[in-house]
Amino acid sequence: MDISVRITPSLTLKNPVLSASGTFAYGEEFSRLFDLSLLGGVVTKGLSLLPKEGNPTPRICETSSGLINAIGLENIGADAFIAEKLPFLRQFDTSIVVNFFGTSEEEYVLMAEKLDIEGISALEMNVSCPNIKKGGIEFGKDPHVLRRLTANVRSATSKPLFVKLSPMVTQIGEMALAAQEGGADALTCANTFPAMAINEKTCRPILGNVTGGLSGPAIKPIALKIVWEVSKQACIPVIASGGITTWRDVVQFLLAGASAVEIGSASLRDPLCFTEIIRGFADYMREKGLKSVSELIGKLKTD
Amino acid sequence: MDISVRITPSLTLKNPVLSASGTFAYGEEFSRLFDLSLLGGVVTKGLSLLPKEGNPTPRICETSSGLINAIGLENIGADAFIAEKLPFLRQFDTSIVVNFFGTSEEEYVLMAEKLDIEGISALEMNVSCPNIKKGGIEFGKDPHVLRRLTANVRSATSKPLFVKLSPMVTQIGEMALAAQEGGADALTCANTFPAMAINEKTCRPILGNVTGGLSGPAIKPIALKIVWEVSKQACIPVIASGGITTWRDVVQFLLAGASAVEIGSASLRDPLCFTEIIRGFADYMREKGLKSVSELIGKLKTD
Amino acid sequence: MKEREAVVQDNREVATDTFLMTLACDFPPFTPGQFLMLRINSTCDPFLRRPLAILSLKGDSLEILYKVKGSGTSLLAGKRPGDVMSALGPLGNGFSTPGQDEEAIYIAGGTGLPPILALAEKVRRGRLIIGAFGENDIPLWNRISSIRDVHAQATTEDGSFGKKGLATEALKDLLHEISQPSIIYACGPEGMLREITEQARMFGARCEVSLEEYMACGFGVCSACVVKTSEDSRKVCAQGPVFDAFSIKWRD
Amino acid sequence: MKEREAVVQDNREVATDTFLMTLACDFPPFTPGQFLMLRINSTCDPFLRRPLAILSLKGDSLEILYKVKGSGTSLLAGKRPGDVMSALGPLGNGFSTPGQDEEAIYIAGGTGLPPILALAEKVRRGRLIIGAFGENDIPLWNRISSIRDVHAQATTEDGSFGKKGLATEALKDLLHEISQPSIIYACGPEGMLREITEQARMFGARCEVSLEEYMACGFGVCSACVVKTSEDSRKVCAQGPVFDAFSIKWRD
Ligand SMILES: Cc1cc2nc3c(=O)[nH]c(=O)nc-3n(C[C@H](O)[C@H](O)[C@H](O)COP(=O)(O)OP(=O)(O)OC[C@H]3O[C@@H](n4cnc5c(N)ncnc54)[C@H](O)[C@@H]3O)c2cc1C
Ligand SMILES: Cc1cc2nc3c(=O)[nH]c(=O)nc-3n(C[C@H](O)[C@H](O)[C@H](O)COP(=O)(O)OP(=O)(O)OC[C@H]3O[C@@H](n4cnc5c(N)ncnc54)[C@H](O)[C@@H]3O)c2cc1C
Ligand SMILES: Cc1cc2nc3c(=O)[nH]c(=O)nc-3n(C[C@H](O)[C@H](O)[C@H](O)COP(=O)(O)O)c2cc1C
Ligand SMILES: Cc1cc2nc3c(=O)[nH]c(=O)nc-3n(C[C@H](O)[C@H](O)[C@H](O)COP(=O)(O)O)c2cc1C
Ligand code: FES
Ligand code: FES
Repeated sequence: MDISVRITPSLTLKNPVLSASGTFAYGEEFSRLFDLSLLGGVVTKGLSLLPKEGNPTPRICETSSGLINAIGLENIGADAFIAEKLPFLRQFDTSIVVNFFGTSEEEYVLMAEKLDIEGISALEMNVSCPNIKKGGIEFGKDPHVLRRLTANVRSATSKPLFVKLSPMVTQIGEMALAAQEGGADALTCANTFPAMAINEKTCRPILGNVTGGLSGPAIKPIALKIVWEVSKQACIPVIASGGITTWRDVVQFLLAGASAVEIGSASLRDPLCFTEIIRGFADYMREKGLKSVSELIGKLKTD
Repeated sequence: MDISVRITPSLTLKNPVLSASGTFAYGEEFSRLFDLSLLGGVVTKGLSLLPKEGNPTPRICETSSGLINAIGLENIGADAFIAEKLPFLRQFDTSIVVNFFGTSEEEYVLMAEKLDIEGISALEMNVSCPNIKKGGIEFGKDPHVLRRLTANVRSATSKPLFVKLSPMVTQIGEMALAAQEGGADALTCANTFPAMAINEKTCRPILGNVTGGLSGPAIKPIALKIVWEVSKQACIPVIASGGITTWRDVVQFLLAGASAVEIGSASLRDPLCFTEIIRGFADYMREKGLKSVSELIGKLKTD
Repeated sequence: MKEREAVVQDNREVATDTFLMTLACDFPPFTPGQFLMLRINSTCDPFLRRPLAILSLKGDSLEILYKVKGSGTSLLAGKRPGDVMSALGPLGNGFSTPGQDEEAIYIAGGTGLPPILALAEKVRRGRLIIGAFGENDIPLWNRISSIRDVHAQATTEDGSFGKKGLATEALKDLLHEISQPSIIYACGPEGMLREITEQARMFGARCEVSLEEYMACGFGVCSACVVKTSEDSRKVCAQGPVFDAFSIKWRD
Repeated sequence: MKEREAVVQDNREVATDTFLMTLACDFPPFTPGQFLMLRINSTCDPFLRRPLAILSLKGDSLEILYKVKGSGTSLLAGKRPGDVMSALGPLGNGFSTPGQDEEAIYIAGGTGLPPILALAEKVRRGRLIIGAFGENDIPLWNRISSIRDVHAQATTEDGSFGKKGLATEALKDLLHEISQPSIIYACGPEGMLREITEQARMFGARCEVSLEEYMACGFGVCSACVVKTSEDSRKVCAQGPVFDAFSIKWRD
C-alpha cells in the first residue's frame, strides 16, 4: 500500500495530509509535539515582503462548530522566514509549502522570485487579499485579474504553484479555470468565508477588525461541494481545505476529487490530530484493500 | 415600548420574528403548539404553479451545527395553497408572507399574479432556482437577470415583494442593488449555501439529490456579514435568515442592519423557540430602555 | 404533541451497544408505534433531535431502548441520572389494535424492537418474533418472553440463541401453522420489511409496518421523511411511521 | 507541553458560579501562572479548548478553579466524577520566584485568583489581597487565609466581607506600610492590572501581571492572543501569560 500522492512531476507528498496556512506558524511549536516528518507537507503562515503586524485584538471569535479569525496576516516577512525558519523546517523529511500574498501584482511577483530557493517544495498563493492598487477588491474575485496574476507569478518561479481560491464567489469553477489557465499547478479549495460576530450587550463587533474569516467544521459541507465542483471542471490537482477534523473527512474530500487536504482549525483544538488522521487514513486504505491513493481521488459514486 | 417593525407603508409586522420558508410548512402543525398570532409573520413553504414532488430521500443530512437539505421544493402548488391552506392561516392575527418560485420568468410572473389576492400580506421570491430556459443557472446569480425578473414580478402584483437572495455570490451588494432597482420592497438575506455530504463507507453522497443547501447555526456568522454588507448598500429593509436560534441572534442581526428575521432550522429542533425568542427580545428592549425597534436596526457601533 | 423536560432516571446497557433508558417526563398517553424527538444536548452539535420509539409510559416514567449508532446516541449513552433533556411527543400515528378474532404477530429486527415490544405489552396476546445477529444483540429477553399470553421466539443469524436463521424464516413457519386470520406488526430494516410484506401477501394476512426515515422535525413541517405509497407520497413522521404494508412502494 | 486525558474526580461550587474541579491527570510539573487548554466536549460546538490556570498539581491530581461565563464553562460545570476530558499543558511561562529579601505581594481580582493562589501556595510567604464584588464571590477563603506565612486580606465592593472597597486601594495602603523592596504579582481584569502597574511604578516595586486574551490554540501557532509590549508584540499564550507589567503597552 502506498499512501503518497503525486501533485506535479516534481512534487510527491508522502501522504495526503498537510497542515494549513496560519494554524501551524512555522512548525516549531508543533515539532515539540510530534515528528513533522510524518506529515504529507507543512504549509507555512502566509508571508509578505515585509513583516506585517496584523489586526487589533480580539482576533478570534468562536462560533457554532467554527471560528472566525481576523489575525490580519501577521507574519515575520519573507527574509526572516528564509533566514530563521526555513533551515529549521528543512531538517524534516516533509514537503515545505510556503504560503504567500501581496497587496499588488508586483509584490506577488517579487515574493515568488524571492521564494524560488532550495528547500522550498512548492508555493501556495493566497489570493483572498485586497488588491490595494485596484480599489481593494480581492485578487481572487475576478477571473481576469486572477489569470494574469497567476501567469505573472508562474513565470517568476520554478516551484510548483498552488493557487488558494476564495470560496465566496458566484462561479468557483470559473475562478479555478482562470488560475489553471494562468499556469497554476494545483488549486487549494478554499480559504475562509467572510463572516462576523456581534456582542449584543455592547452593540459592537466582537473582532477588533469587525469582520474576519470563518473556518472549522461549520464550513465543511460547503468546502466539500466546492472541491467536488472544482475537481470536475479543472484538470490540475485540488488540495482541500475547510473543516477537516478526522480521517473520515480526508476520505470524503478525496472521494469528492481532492488529491490532498490541509488541516487548519482542527489542529488548534487538537494539535495531535495529524498523527491520528494519518494513521486512520492508512488503516482505511488497508481495510478497503486500496493500493494507492489514486483509487480514491474523485471516486465518488453518484449513479 | 413598541416591538413592531414597518417594512413598507402597507406592511407592518407586529414584531420582527417570522418563520422561514420550508421549515413551517403552511402553519397547521405549529398552530397545535402555540398561537400563530404571536408571530411577526409566517413565511410559507415555497410554492410553484403546479404541485411539486421533490427529491428522492434521504433529503436531510445533519452536519456540525447545521443541516443540509435537499427537499427539492416539494409543495402542494399555488391553487391548493389558496384553496386549502390560506383560509386556515387567515384566522390568525399575523402577517402572511407567501414564498414562491418558478423555473422561467413567465412562471414567476404568473405566480405573482395568482398570489395577488386578499389575505396575503407579502410575497417572498426565491431566486435560488435554476432558470431552466437559460441553461440552468440560478436567477439569483446574475444581476441583470435578477433586475429584470424583479421588475417583471413587481409589475404583476400589488403586494410588498421580498427578494430572497442567494448567498454564494461574489458581490452580494450588487445582487441586492439589482433587486432594489427592479422594485423589490425588501431583501431576504439569505438562502442556504450549496453543500454536500459523503458517506466514506459506501463512497456515495448521503443525499438522494447529491447536493443540497446548508442552514443552521453553522452559517450564522456568514449570514450576519451578508446582512451587514447588504444593509449598508441597499436602502430597502433587509430580512435576515441564517442560523438564528436565540433572541440574542435576533438582536445581533438587527444591529447588523436587518429589520426583521426569519427562523428556519432552529424551529425544526425547537418548535417552541418562537415564543422564547419573542419574549427574550421584548425583555431585551425593555431592559435596554428602547422605545422602538428602529433604535436597534443598523445601530452596530464600529468606531 | 407536547414538549417536556425529560430527566434521566436510569440508563443501562442491556445488550451490545444497546441501552434502556428511563426518563421522568410528564408525557401524554401514547399509542405503541408512536415516537418522540429527543433533544440530547444543549449546544448546536449535534443540532437536531433524534427520533426514538416510546417503549413504555407508566405514570411519568417513560422508557426508551436505543442502539448506539453515531454522535447523538453516543451522547445519549453517556447520560447519567439527573441529566435533563427535552422530549417532543408523542409523535406519529402508532399501530392499530388487532381485531378480536385476529391472531397478532409481532416481528422485530434490530432497532425495530421498541415499538413492537410496546405493542405486545399493550395487547398482551399473540406471537412475537425477534431477530438479531447473535445472543448479545437481544435486549430484554426476560421481559419479552414473559409477557402474559404472548408467545415469544428469537432467531439469531449466528445461531447463538433461539433458532438459527432469519426472523422472516421463522415468520414463514408461523404463518404456515396459523389458520385463523392474522395481522402482522413489523419494524426493522427495510429489506426485512419488504420480505415480511411479501409473506403477508402470500398468506393473506394483514400487515402494518413501522418505517424509519431520516427526520429533521418529526412533526410534519420539513418534508424530509417522505415515503411513496400507492396513492401519494407521505410523511413518515406525521402520517406514519406505521403504514399499511401493502400501500408502500418499496425502493429498489 | 503534553496532551493528557483528564478524568473528573470532583467538581463543586465554591462561590457564586465558581467551581473547584479536581482532575486525575498524568501531568508534568508546572510553574504557577502556567495554564492548560482543556477540551471540554467531544462534539464540535463549542469547538475550541478553554484556557484555565493550573491551581495545584499533587501527584496526578490537578485542580482548576473556574467561573461559569458562557457555553464552555457551563458544560464544565455539568461534569461529574468519571467524565473524561483532554488537557494540553502546562502552557505559558508562569511567574518568577520572589528574591530572598523581596516582600511578595499577591493580588487577584475576579477569575484572576487561580494563578495567584497557586503562586502563594508555592512561595509560602508574603501578603495576599483578593478583591471581589461580595462575600459570595470569594471562593476558598479558608484555604487562602490559612497559607502558612502568607497574610491574606479580602476586599469587597459591597462591603459584605473584609474591607469595603477595591483590591487596588488595599494594595496602596499595603505599599505605604512596607519599607523593603517588594514584588507584586497580579491577575485580574485589565483595568485593575493597569492601576496596579501605576502603583508599582509609584512605589518602586517590581510587578508581574498575568494577562488574559482570547485564545484559540494556547501554544503559539495562531497569533490570536497578541499583546503589545514596549519592544514588540508578543503572544500571551506562549510568551506570557505573565509579563513584566512595565513592558505592557496598555490599550486605551
Ligand atoms: C420513527 C423512528 C423511531 C426510531 N426508534 C428507535 C428506537 O426506538 N431505538 C433505536 O435505537 N433507534 C430508533 N430509531 C433510529 C434512530 O433514530 C437513529 O439510530 C438515530 O437517530 C441515530 O442517531 P445518531 O446521532 O446516533 O447517528 P448519526 O450520527 O446521526 O447517524 C448514524 C447512522 O444512523 C442512521 N440514522 C441517523 N438518523 C436516522 C434516522 N432519523 N432514522 C433512521 N436512521 C438514522 C444513519 O444510517 C447513520 O448512518 C428510530 C428512527 C425513527 C425514524
Ligand atoms: C491564560 C488564561 C488563564 C485563565 N484562567 C482562568 C481560570 O483559572 N479560571 C477562570 O474562571 N477563567 C480563566 N480564564 C478565563 C477563561 O478562559 C474564560 O472565562 C473561558 O474561556 C470562557 O469560556 P466560556 O465558553 O464559558 O465563555 P464564552 O461563551 O466563550 O464567552 C463568555 C465570555 O467569556 C470571555 N472569554 C471567552 N474566552 C476567553 C478567553 N480565552 N480569555 C478571556 N476571556 C474569555 C468573553 O469575554 C466572553 O464574553 C483564563 C483565561 C486565560 C487566557
Ligand atoms: C487563525 C487562522 C489563520 C489563518 N491564516 C491564513 C494565512 O495566513 N494564509 C492563508 O492562505 N490562509 C490562512 N488561514 C486559512 C486556513 O489556512 C484554512 O484555509 C481555513 O482555515 C479553512 O480550513 P480549516 O477549516 O481546516 O481551518 C487561516 C486560518 C486560521 C483559522
Ligand atoms: C428543510 C428546509 C426547507 C427549505 N425550503 C425553502 C423553500 O421552499 N424556499 C425558500 O426560499 N427557502 C427554503 N429554505 C431555506 C430557509 O427558508 C432559510 O432561508 C435557511 O434555512 C436559512 O435559515 P436557517 O439557518 O434559520 O434555517 C429551506 C430550509 C430548510 C432547512
Ligand atoms: S421529519 Fe420533518 S416532515 Fe417528517
Ligand atoms: S492562542 Fe494561538 S498564538 Fe496564542
